Amino acid sequence: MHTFAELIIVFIILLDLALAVTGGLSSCIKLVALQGVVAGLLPLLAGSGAPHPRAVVFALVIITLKGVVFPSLLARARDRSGARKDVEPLISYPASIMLCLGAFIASSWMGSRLPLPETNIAWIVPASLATIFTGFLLITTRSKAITQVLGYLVIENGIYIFGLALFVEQPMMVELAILLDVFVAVFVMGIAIFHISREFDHIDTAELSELNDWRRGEYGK
Amino acid sequence: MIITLMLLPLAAGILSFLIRDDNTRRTLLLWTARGHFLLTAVIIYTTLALGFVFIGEPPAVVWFDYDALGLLFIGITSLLFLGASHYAVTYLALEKRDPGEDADDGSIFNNAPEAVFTGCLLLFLAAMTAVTASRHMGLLWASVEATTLLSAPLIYFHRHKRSLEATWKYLLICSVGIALALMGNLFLGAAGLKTGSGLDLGSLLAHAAILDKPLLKAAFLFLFVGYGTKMGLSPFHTWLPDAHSEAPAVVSALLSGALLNCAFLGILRVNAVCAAAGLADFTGGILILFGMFSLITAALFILGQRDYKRLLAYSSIEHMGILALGVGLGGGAVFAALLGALSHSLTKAGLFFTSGVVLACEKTKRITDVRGLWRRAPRTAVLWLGGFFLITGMPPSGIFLAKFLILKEAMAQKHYWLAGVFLFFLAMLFAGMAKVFISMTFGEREAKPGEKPFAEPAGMLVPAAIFFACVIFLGLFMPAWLSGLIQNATGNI
Amino acid sequence: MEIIKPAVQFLAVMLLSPLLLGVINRVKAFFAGRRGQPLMQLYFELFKLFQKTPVYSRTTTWVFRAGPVIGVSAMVTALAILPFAGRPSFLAFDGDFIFLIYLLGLARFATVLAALDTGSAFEGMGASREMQFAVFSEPAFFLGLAALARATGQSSLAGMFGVLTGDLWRTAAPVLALLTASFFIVLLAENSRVPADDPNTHLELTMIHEVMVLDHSGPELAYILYGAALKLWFFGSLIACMVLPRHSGSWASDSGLFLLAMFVVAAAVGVTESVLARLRLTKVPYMLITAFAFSALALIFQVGR
Amino acid sequence: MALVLLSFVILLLSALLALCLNRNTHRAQDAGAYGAVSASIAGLIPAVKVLLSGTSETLSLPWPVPLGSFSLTLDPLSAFFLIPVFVLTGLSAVYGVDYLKGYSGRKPLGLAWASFNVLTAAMMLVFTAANAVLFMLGWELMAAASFLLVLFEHEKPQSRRAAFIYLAAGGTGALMLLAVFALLGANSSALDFSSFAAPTRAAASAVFLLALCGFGLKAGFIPLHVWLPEAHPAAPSHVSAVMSGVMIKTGIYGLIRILGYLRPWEAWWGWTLLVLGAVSCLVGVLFALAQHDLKRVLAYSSIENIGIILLALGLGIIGVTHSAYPLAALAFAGALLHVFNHSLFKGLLFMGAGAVLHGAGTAEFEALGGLSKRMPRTALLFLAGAAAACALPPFNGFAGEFLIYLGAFRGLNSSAPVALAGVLAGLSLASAGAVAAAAFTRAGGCTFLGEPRTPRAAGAHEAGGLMLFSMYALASLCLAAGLLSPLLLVPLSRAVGAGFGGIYGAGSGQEAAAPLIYISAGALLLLAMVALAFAKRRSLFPVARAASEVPTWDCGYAAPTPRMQYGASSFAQPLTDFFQPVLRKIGQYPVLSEYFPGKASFSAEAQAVFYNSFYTPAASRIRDLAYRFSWLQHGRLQIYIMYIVVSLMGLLLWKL
Repeated sequence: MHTFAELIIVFIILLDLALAVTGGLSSCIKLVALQGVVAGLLPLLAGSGAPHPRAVVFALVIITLKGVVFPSLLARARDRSGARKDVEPLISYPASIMLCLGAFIASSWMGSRLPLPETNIAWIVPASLATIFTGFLLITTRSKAITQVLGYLVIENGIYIFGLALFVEQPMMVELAILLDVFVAVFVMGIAIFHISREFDHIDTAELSELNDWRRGEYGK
Repeated sequence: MIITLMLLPLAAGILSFLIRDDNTRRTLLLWTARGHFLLTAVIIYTTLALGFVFIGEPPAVVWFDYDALGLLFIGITSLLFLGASHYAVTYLALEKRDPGEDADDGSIFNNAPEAVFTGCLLLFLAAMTAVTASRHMGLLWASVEATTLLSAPLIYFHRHKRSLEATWKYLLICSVGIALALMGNLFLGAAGLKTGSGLDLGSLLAHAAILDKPLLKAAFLFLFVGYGTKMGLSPFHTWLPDAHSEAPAVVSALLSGALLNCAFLGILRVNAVCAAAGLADFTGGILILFGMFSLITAALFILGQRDYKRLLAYSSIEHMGILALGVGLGGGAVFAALLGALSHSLTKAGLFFTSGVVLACEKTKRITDVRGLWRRAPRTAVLWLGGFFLITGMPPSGIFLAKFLILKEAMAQKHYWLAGVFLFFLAMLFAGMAKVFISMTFGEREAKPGEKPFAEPAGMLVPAAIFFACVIFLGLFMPAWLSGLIQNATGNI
Repeated sequence: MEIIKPAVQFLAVMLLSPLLLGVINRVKAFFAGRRGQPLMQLYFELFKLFQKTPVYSRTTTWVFRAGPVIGVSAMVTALAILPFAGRPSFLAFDGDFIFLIYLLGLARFATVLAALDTGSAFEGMGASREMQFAVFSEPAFFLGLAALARATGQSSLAGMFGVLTGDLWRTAAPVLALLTASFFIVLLAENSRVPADDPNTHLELTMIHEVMVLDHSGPELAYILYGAALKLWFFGSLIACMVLPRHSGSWASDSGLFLLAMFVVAAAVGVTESVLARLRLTKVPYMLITAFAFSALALIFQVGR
Repeated sequence: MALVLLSFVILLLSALLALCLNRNTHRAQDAGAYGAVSASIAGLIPAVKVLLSGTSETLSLPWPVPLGSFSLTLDPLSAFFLIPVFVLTGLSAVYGVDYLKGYSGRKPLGLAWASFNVLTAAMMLVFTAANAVLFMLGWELMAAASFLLVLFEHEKPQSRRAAFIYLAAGGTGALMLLAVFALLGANSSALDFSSFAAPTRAAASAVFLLALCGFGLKAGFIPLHVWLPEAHPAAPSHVSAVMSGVMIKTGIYGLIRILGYLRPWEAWWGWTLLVLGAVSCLVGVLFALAQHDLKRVLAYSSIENIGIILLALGLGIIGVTHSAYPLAALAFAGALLHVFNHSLFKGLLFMGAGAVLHGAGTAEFEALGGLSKRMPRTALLFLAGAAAACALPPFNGFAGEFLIYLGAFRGLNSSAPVALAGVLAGLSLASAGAVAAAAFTRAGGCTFLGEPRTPRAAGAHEAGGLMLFSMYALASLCLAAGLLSPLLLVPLSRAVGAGFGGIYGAGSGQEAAAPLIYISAGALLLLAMVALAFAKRRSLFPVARAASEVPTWDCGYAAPTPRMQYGASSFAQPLTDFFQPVLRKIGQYPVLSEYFPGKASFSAEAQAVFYNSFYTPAASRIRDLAYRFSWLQHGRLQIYIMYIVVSLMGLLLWKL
């Protein structure tokens, strides 16, 4: 069974790389959704033996949310905002790849420093960290507001992998609360994007830098 | 009882979305705040009277309960909200009368519906109550995230570009931070996996000794960065000036006075676990480092500041740095940090309230455009100046005592260089703020064409005055029960 | 303590001090090959002035009238403290010379204010210069006294001059010589003699002390002239005590010698005035700084010994 | 002690009352003034009692504040500093009633009186507090109250500037004091003075330097004086009198107190104090000579006098470290005596300046002149004060300096370093005295003497009765303290004993007694002589006619106009030119080229050298740095989040 799990891990990492190089906005959304679904499958395969029924329910909720609800929300936001079709990266794709790989290396090092007790899946920690950093990459190197939400979702996926692999026996309550928060977060962000697209003619966040304290050219004299 | 404390604002919040009439909604807001305060007072009183049950020994898994630390912070929050609600009522009435021509570029905008504002305000209170009450790191996390989401609409009350930008930054930066905090929680759980204590605070503290150290360290780092973002420690503070300057004064007051403390509480919780696990030096070093860094950042940015609300925001960053410094130093400085948290919340809230009146009077947030406040709005000017003296740690005030205690602790621990840097940047901050407040308060300004004399709204000034009075009183006479409470609270860190 | 001798000494000073100016003038006249005014000239002038009716400027106030009075009384007080022939007068105490210096300061203060009270350009000018020179002469004088105190190990004038004996001259000749020189320069400056100032020029622009008293007349002017004479005696006697270390037991012979020395000093002043030309105004501070240097040098030698 | 508390309470209540009566000017004035006066009287009694009996009183009440305890101590040292406080504040209050009348309606006089009384109360607290928190409370209250008073005429930009400089200096100093107390009380639970432990050598030196800077920023010796010449002229004159007369002495007091906990002393501390004092008294008085505003002259003269006090302290410490006891005792006694005397005559002088402002509407030398015809009493009193400030007998300024001189000369005969210190001290005293005489003759002359230079000056009127009363009182105190200085010796030795150690107290007593008695004898003789000469100036040889009045004999000018008289700039020019390297004054000198020169003008303006050429550049350097850093908050969200990622990465890589 674990081989499946580990295959999924590898798949997730590959998805990270794909996100780092994908140019199309819609394909980005699809990739994130796919990653969420795959991550949602993980707990079913993580536990030894037949999956716990509660875990099954939980996984279903996750998959529906991440695979269906969020993408549709984002897609709507994108269509409303009439954004151009590509993500407009601030750095070149090769550079993104390089950064992504660097993130993998760093996270595998950290993973080696942080041995997880009693988990039987290798690469959990590195994969989740790598995914988190990929999310950061999306946020920091893409200029659109939507891509930043996508990055946030990727970070969530990374955390999620880690969490689900660990707490199959945690009280449901907490996960649900967490999940609810994530959901509301994405929802609110969607609204925000909607407002942004209405206020500003497009959602390039370069517009969103009016508030600053930079006293440009007032020094060095 | 605690549950009621949380449910009361929750219910009121949901209700206020449904109420059509403004006045009834405002009354609801007022009475909810009063009720909440009353309940808090009762809880504090009873707990103090009965003594603290849950210090140290682990109870059965409880999700919501108050130890001394939580009590202190809920006390601050509730008191602050009481003042804020009274302020907000007058403020909303004022806003209704002249819907905003924008302070800076004069463009016309319209406010968010008042129902949304009031509702979010109340839900925000509920979330913060949950933060202070929760004994489970997961719940703590969830409620902190909730505060973020619920305060975002508040910041976007004035619907114009800049407030939207501020909201967006606040939302995204804080969410990212909170995501990291979640990761930290997971590490914490992983660290406690073999103890089976999950994320329950009590049992974590109980089994702290056998937690897995590297994972605990990682957990602390993630949680520190995550909640530190929310708390506004530099360099994670970037959202703070924008949000504080664009939000309505009452919201800025709540953010600065209550929300930052809630995030601080999160750090304190995990710090307690680490300390119990014998990692006090590790956490202390990090807290001191970022505390000083925040202080320095605040000093540098206050010197070049053009907007007085942003100035206040940076001063909040400074004080958060001081709190972190105090907790990092440990010993007597922890008491100082908590005292400082209390005094700072009251003072800063009062200052933000006053800043709202200044904005209403002068219709600008640019420091250079405000002159001779003394003439146009004497009471406001008095409060403005008094707030400056208090926030910069002029005795008598709790802030002064806090700074003094922290300095003494640093000297006692022979951190001479630390003390030196601390003093240098405090002096820099003092000078920078003094220049601003003097130039704003005193002097003369020729009246703008068609400017009518400004009637100072008492409802917006009285809360500030009362808060300042409380802070001064703290500096002159600290009631035994309060010092006892803070003393007990230091036991929870 | 006996009161007779100090009284006699004091009386002698009061009576004889105007004579010094006479001596100076006669010496100058001798060098210039003139007959010169009589020795007692100043006495005659004082007598005459006391009988004259004062004339006051409308600008002036009580300050103008008070100036000469305070000036002369400060000088008289100073001379009541100053030792005579190295013997104490009425008052002799530790640090008495500090009191004396400040009495001179008081006299200067009063005179300058009186000058400014007239609102005249010239007297203001004189007042300014007087103050300027004082700033340089006082430190020099003070430093000299400090060196003397270090040399003699005493801190009152009477004490200093009491132990200032011949063998001290033998051991510390350079120090004492330097001090004498320095005191002499200070004397010239303080008493507005050539080369610092010319008492009997009549071009107001060049005058310092004289120009300050242009508007004074009658008894006030008499007070001023008398005060100037007393001041000359003051500095003269310091120098006389310096160069006259011998102390035979008898009071009479000492006093006689001392008076003789006083007139020698006056003659020396006369000679200096006749052989030297008046310095440019801007050069006077440098002269005083020279005096300062002498005193400092003396002090350094003394500490070095 | 009860009386001290009583006067404390009176002050606070009257302040509150004055604030409440802000609307009604007269009531507010009465409330403030009566409160201040009665409080002064109530406070004087215990202070005098302590000084005469020599037994110190203490009071300790429970005060639930962390580190704090409400413990007051009134020992001879405190009492010696308190007496000028009470005398000067009481008289200033009386003076202020008349002085502030003109502002009624235009200014919130209630607030002014409230801050005045709070200032007094705060000074009392500073001088009696025996606990660090209490002390700092008093210290900062003092700063805040005087800050408000400096802003009394806040519509003037220069007074706002002054207030800012003052506030910044005060805040910085206060922080340093916090460090001082934190170091001294690092191991004590409550920061009572009694619990302070003498730190190790290095720490002691650190404490000394911090205390020197912290208290120095209040005492205002060079180079920490920048706020002083700005703030004193800005405040109302009776307040400037209090600030300059007693408030800046709190710095000296604090320094003495702290030195008490740092035994054994190091020689280099003494040298530091000595050099700083010498520089302050010389440079300060030179600046005083170059100023063009009466109150600025007085402010700089305060710097000079603080320098003299500091110099005496340094001399004393050097004496102690070289165990030259008579020197030390005399120097300490001189320092304290000068503290007392300076408060009297500087108060008088500032009140005189206030009377000039009040009567002529300006204190600019070039706009004044001839006031002694229009306000003769003020002129008399001011000139008396000026004589005292130049340390001329028979006034009180002389006694204190005399003791310092005497100490210096005692030092001459001991080891070389002590002798050097003595010479240095005496020399700077002498030079400063000479320049001070120039500065004050210039000030007095240009203000009161000669012809009025402007119609304003011509239309000046004499000060009101209450103002004159206060000035008369201070002037007579100056004279009395000069003539009866031996009587001050008992309290003085008590204070010295309390501040520096018993042997010095006793030593100063016996060392100074005889000379001081002679001094007063000399002073009396002088007065007798003056009286005699005055009486005899007519009747020595009776003259026929009465004196006649004519225009000034201006070497032939029939009617000299006011514009012909010597101006302030010209009076000071020879000296200020000589010291131009220090003064850096900006001036235009006329260049006469052709044979018949046309209009020529000369003006010289002293600038605040230290402020302009050190503090301002430093401040702008720091501001520039801050602006450079302001790039960090440039508004790009991506990079904000990058900060978070990078620091997280860094922490993980570093700490794991």
